[in-house]
Amino acid sequence: MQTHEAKRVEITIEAMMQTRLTTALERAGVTGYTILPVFSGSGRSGNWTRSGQVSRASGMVQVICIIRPDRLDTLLDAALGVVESHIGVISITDCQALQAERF
Amino acid sequence: MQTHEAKRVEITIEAMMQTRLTTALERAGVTGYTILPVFSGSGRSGNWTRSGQVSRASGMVQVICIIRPDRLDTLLDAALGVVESHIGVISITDCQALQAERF
Amino acid sequence: MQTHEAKRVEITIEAMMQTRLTTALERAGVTGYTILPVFSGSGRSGNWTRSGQVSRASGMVQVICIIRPDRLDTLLDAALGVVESHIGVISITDCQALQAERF
Amino acid sequence: MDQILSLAAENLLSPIILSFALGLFASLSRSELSIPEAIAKGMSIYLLFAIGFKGGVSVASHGVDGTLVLSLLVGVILSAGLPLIGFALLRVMTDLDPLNAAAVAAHYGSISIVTFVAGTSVLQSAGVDYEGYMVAVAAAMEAPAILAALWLVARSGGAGKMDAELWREILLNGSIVLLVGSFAIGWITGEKGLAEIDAFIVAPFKGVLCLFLLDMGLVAGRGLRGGAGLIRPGLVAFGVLMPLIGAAAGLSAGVLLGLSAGGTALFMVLGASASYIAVPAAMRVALPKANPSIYLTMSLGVTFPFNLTLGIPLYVAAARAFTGG
Amino acid sequence: MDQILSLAAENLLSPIILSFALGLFASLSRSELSIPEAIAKGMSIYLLFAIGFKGGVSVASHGVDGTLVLSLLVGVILSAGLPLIGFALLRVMTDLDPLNAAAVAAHYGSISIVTFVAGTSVLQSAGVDYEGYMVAVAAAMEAPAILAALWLVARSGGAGKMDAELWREILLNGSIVLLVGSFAIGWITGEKGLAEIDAFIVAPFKGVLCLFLLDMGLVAGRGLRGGAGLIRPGLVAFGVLMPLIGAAAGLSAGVLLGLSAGGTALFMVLGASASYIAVPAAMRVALPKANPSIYLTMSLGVTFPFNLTLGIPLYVAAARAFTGG
Amino acid sequence: MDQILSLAAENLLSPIILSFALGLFASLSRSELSIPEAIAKGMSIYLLFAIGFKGGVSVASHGVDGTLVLSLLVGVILSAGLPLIGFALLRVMTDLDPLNAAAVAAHYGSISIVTFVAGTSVLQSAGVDYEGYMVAVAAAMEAPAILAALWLVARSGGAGKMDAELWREILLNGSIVLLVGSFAIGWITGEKGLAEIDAFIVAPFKGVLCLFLLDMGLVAGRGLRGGAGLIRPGLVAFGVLMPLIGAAAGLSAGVLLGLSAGGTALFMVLGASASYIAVPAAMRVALPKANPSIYLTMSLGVTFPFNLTLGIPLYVAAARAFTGG
Ligand SMILES: Nc1ncnc2c1ncn2[C@@H]1O[C@H](COP(=O)(O)O)[C@@H](O)[C@H]1O
Ligand SMILES: Nc1ncnc2c1ncn2[C@@H]1O[C@H](COP(=O)(O)O)[C@@H](O)[C@H]1O
Ligand SMILES: Nc1ncnc2c1ncn2[C@@H]1O[C@H](COP(=O)(O)O)[C@@H](O)[C@H]1O
Ligand code: NA
Ligand code: NA
Ligand code: NA
Repeated sequence: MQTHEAKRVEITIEAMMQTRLTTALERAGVTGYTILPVFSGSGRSGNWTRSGQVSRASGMVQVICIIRPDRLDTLLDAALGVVESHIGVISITDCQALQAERF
Repeated sequence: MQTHEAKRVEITIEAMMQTRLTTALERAGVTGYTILPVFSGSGRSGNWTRSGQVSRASGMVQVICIIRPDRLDTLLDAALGVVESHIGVISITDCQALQAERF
Repeated sequence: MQTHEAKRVEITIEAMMQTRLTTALERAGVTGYTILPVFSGSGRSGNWTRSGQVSRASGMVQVICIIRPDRLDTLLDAALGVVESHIGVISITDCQALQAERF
Repeated sequence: MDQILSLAAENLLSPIILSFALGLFASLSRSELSIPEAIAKGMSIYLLFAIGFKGGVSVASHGVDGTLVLSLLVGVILSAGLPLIGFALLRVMTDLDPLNAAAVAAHYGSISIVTFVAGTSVLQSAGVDYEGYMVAVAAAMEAPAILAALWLVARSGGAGKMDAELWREILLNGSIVLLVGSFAIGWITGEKGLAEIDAFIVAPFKGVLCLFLLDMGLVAGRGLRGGAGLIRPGLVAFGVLMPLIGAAAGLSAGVLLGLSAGGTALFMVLGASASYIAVPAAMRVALPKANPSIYLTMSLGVTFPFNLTLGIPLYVAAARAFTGG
Repeated sequence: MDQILSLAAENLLSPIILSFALGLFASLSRSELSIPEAIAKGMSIYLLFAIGFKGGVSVASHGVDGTLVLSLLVGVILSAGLPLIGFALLRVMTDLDPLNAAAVAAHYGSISIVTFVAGTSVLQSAGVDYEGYMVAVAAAMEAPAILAALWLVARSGGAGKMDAELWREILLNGSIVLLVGSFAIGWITGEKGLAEIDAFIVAPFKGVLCLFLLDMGLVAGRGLRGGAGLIRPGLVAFGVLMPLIGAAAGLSAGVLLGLSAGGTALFMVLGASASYIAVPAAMRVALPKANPSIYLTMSLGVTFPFNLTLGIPLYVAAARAFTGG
Repeated sequence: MDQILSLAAENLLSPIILSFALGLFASLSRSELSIPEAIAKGMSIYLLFAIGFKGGVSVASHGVDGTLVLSLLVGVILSAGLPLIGFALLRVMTDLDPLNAAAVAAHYGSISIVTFVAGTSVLQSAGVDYEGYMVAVAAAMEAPAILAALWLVARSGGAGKMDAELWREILLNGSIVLLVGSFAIGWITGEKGLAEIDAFIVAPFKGVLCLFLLDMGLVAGRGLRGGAGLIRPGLVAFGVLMPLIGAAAGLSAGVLLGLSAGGTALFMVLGASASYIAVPAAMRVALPKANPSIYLTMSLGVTFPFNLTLGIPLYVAAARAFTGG
């Protein structure tokens, strides 16, 4: 099976910042991402859960990008610009991707 | 802590194709998988979000399989058979798993 | 871009055990985690889906922790104590994290 | 003519249409107003259950004769036949390739249940009765169009993926099962059953419909923002012309079958409306290479608003004129 | 006898039962019809709030005497006692090991609130009154069965995991808190409070119950598809016999306590019904090695439909016969 | 005085308040009772749509004059002005730094729509009329407070992040669009529109409000459990004093504008209430370094319960006394 080196970037960020992040990613040339709902979490700023919430003030989403290794730095720069002053976590994993033409 | 080499396969696929994919995986001998809801995404075919949607036509799910490395190719063959003509992304990560008897 | 070696631990565990797991993690000094909803799954104990469910008896959640490599064993000990007699899957991936001060 | 205009004006200023307009405005102006997926699905389940149940009760009260069976049959023929006309028109009026033309055409043979519901609500406001079994006709018209489209693709040298699994998915799709099932329950339990639950399915119905149309406006607006670039003038023209053709076919059907003014109007609505739930989902499986932005924008962004605002009053007026109802 | 049969027939053809049947049919035929988890939970919150509130209002109107306290006590005894009978029967009638037998038995000591709600709805249709505090009895019967089952396991040499956390979860589980809480609110605010919100909690109640039972049919059918292989004839026999035993115990309780025909019928329903929300969840924590497919299929796939269709009319008829109500 | 006390007592024992108390109890005792996010959002959409629509219909019936425009203007001034007072008080009464003080102050200039709704429901029970356009005033008061807070931060040498995107988010936030939109729909369609959907938006309104307040109790209790440590006596005092100041400002506004007793009471409620949806969300974007636990606990855990239980009856009594209504 033909696979390709890639990076899996997982950005957990406040729901309020989602559009700002994806706009920044698109500007940085990221061609695709997937957004997972997050149910609850805990960190230095305390616990939160979406259960029963109406306001978007507390709550996060997880943005996942599979990208070519050479585009990593551009993506991280764009992401950090948005995330830096906000709470959130960014992790990067080496992975293999199928169908290189898709990303 | 005793850990075991394993592969984490993450298949992001159209919600409509979920049953076809899991059926194919089960036929290929995959013993377990976990399906995450996906809230929204963007790719070459545009943006989508599940917000307010009734139809299953647009929307994806994420199927995650932790498997033994030697079963990877069988799994990928099965998955590709379903995904190939459809939009979606497959990534494979090396990981360590606990409790080898469970997968 | 300055990145730091880290571990991404992904624990898929029964929804009923979520609080017990997070309490154990917090006792073990884990400073942050993120919990994703899981929609459905399949394993040795059969299929399940949250669709239409009222009871929490069947259904899982996914707890994700990004931690420093040297804290891995403490975390796994704590997690295993809770997961062992229950159904569930634990996987560990090497990753890079930004903003080391955050975890 | 006056009557049409006043009906159209009244329709345009009803809470239902204005709620749709509000949703459209909110998403076109990129407000973050949104309705959770679960709530949208819950409302659609409610509407299907209520409209099916009430149809069944109406059949229980008025009895049925052979017209029911004939109507179902004619509905199936319409659903399978309209895509052929639609396909031919699309090939002439637009530059869609056969695959995308077939996919779009399938939507116009099939039906939109919320357009149907909006139609019943206009009839009710106007005090016009209709045959309760029209909801069964609606259910019968969901699927045949899909098969017609796959046949069109095969004929053009392409190949849709039609397997046993897809057959089952199409015939037992959620809205068909719920609509036919609640129709059966209404039929079995009749007026007595209705009396038990009418405070739930009758009185609040229009209010729920308003919120559902608010959601549809939001979704349609989002689709328009994304798909507007694809929708050339030829497609827009098709999106207005094709419902008129479907309505004409429905009118002929209603008149031939000897239906009431209301029943005929609903046949027109079914002919005119374009699917946005069942068919798009089936197309993703059977014709994955067809572009969903095109068919979804056509169905939800062009034809649905047209039918909702101008189409329905026109169809009701025409049905009354031709049946003398 | 005639009365029982006609009540049973009427019950079988009510929108409520038919909605359950529709859900069952849809999932057994693998239709993709589904109700979102959030909507299912929302409906269950609505039903608990409404039934609790109405019970409280009824107590406020009719006053209470010592029977309330005695009824609660008897409920607790029934809940703790029935699992012992169930366990013994299961060990004789089936080849379940002690662990699984105890887990299944726990479900039959505890109660199913939706079966209770269906019972009240049958009583209401039949014009039979009942003591409002029966909802408090229902709440009191949720938990004791769990402790009985853990005791059975310990006695058989196994060990359930019972910690302080689990105690709190069981005693403060969502449905108990909501049921008892809304009961208290109803009691405090009385008829005046009810007048403010009856358009929400009284009139649409049966309709919501229909959709909820549709969902339960879907979930039960899915469970049956997955767990059917595990449910041998002995288990099915138990699933029908045990509710009759529970109902007999409830009948004795009602007669001894001098309850009305309706109250006695509801005591029978509580005795006969098997938990499918609180107990399965507690079992996953306390007895993780017990097989959930067995107890969930028994409770939701066998006993719930039995009670819903045949059991309730039978219990109502028996309660009337024995209390002369 | 007697009148105030009896109104307060009646208010405290209404299903609405008791539902909130139940939610608070459940989460403080760590019951796992929870309401799904989608259901909470669905209820809030329902409440906004209903209150907006009814306001619009009332304007359609009673007509408007210049007071509407003046009221909007005064509302904007109140919303922008109250944060300045709040900020000064916080700097004196508490040890919050300028950033957090500005963030908290913003919440008190803006409004809480559910407090407003609870206010209308108390007025309705007391048979007091109010100007329908007060919902438009509520919408107008949502945003200005945010700008005032950002100005306060800038003045203190800090810098909020205010970009075009945030402007759009604030002005077109979901609740403003829904409230103003349904107000417009109600105005356009008038009594006739209301007649079509009143079984949905009028009759069940209070019942939905009960469940929504149950949810708010759950969320507030959770917040209190997490944020209690941060809320020192000074902050609690502010959380009770500031609504009284806001109410006094609202009272002056109502009297100056010559509003009815009901309208004046609602102006007081708006002045007194603190935002917990729109402003917290905007603060996360504009002032990410401000601590959300502080402002959320203040708004939802201190001021909301105060207004709900004691504040509203007090404001209604004061408004009646001062307007002679
Ligand atoms: N180490 C971590 N691993 C996974 N998720 C985390 C971690 N730290 C923080 N998070 C997530 O990020 C949110 C904000 O984190 P914090 O800024 O530390 O409060 C938390 O509520 C979690 O959802
Ligand atoms: N590079 C990527 N990383 C993560 N998700 C992706 C990526 N590309 C596509 N996707 C997901 O797959 C869906 C379909 O992709 P596409 O076929 O490119 O439109 C998108 O809407 C995303 O949810
Ligand atoms: N190999 C696997 N990969 C991913 N998820 C799994 C795997 N095995 C089990 N799971 C998840 O864990 C749940 C319980 O597994 P089991 O105990 O094998 O029934 C399943 O329903 C899945 O959600
Ligand atoms: Na059509
Ligand atoms: Na029982
Ligand atoms: Na205010």
